[in-house]
Amino acid sequence: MVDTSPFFLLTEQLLDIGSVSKAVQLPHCGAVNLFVGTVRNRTAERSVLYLDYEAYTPMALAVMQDIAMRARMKWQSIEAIALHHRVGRVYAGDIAVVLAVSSPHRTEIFMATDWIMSEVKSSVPIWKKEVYHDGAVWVSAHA
Amino acid sequence: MVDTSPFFLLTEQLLDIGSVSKAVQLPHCGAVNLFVGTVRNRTAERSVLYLDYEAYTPMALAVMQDIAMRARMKWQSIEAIALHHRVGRVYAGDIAVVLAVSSPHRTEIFMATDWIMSEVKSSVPIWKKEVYHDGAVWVSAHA
Amino acid sequence: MTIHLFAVARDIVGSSVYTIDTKQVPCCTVGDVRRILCKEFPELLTLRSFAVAVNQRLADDTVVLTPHDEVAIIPPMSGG
Amino acid sequence: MTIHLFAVARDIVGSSVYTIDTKQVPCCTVGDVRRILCKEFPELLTLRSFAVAVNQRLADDTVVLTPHDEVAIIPPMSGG
Repeated sequence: MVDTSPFFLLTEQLLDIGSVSKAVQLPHCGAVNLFVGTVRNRTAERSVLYLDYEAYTPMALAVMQDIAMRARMKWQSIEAIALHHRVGRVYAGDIAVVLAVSSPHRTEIFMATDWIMSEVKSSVPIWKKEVYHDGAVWVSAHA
Repeated sequence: MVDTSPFFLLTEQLLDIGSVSKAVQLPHCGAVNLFVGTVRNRTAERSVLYLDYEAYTPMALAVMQDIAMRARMKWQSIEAIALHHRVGRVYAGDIAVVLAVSSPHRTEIFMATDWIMSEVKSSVPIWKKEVYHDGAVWVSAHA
Repeated sequence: MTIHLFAVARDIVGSSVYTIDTKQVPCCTVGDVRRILCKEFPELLTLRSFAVAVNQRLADDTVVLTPHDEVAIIPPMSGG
Repeated sequence: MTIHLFAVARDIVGSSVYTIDTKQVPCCTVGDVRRILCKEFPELLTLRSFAVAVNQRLADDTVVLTPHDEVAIIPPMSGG
């Protein structure tokens, strides 16, 4: 189930937008859409020092692949999908996630990106702890 | 009307996704969406050698700014918009256009990117000529 | 009056500028410019669209031109 | 039976693995795992959600476990 392809990656290293983009680029695909999620310096009026990301790695990679497969079934024009996500400590301003989607034309690419990001947030077993000057919380853990 | 800001650019040089992305990145914006348009190697079953892009430069830059302004009026959550477009000769596989949109959250960012790209295609005075092995045509010029 | 031409329109006219001698030809609106050019270069009528920009904004046929206006022919756009 | 714990669930339990002694405690379904853990660590009940994954897929309370299954507690996810 675990894939070490260039398409799905969990890494402690800095993410590189260009290499995620290159992973999905194909000669007949004129459209690539990239969503880049960065760590904001504030959440709900508290200053964020950094985030600690943790993943259930094999399941996270399996779910990422499953989401990509379902996206390609929903939108037949989508060719390739790559998703790179940071784990470990990520500082404000750093990139936490890059999603790349390619297609011959741009028609369905924005809807597909939107849907994939929603699925990633709701069903990939990754967790983030926001660390402030005076404490820390696991995001969305409690009601 | 003409702006030499990092936000709107017409250039004969190769486009760099990272620098367009950086132009819109802000500490309180957790979401950046990038649309990357590349030159496909085929159009309607003909092999494309390269494209020649031509722009009515001052009007093109003015219209690009106008589109960005209208996008920010339509979607209040959108913070910054950058649009870089190639002119001159662009080869198959090369990037012709990069659009970057930033926002604190991702909610409206995909719809905004979609709308901006449609406006760019329909109302920025830029023209492309597709050059094949055995001829050339101005794209969409004739019915 | 100088008319700027781009892309397929420039190819049809054979030059990136076309000058209307306003002493010889009555010319004062965008519609006049359009008619003069299409009469001289009927191939322009084969284009999918043919807009006129005045001072870098698309202008309606009724717009009255002055000698200081920047006038350009905008054939079907195809950026992106 | 070994239960893997992540994030806030690991913090509550105080360890990234929790072992259920299946000789002492009757345990055979996902629901049983959930009940045993919540009884031992009532703070788990304060979580917004509390799912169980078996062999890296979310599993319903009725799923019957075997000793070779990989079982993990999935607290509310917050990737992206």
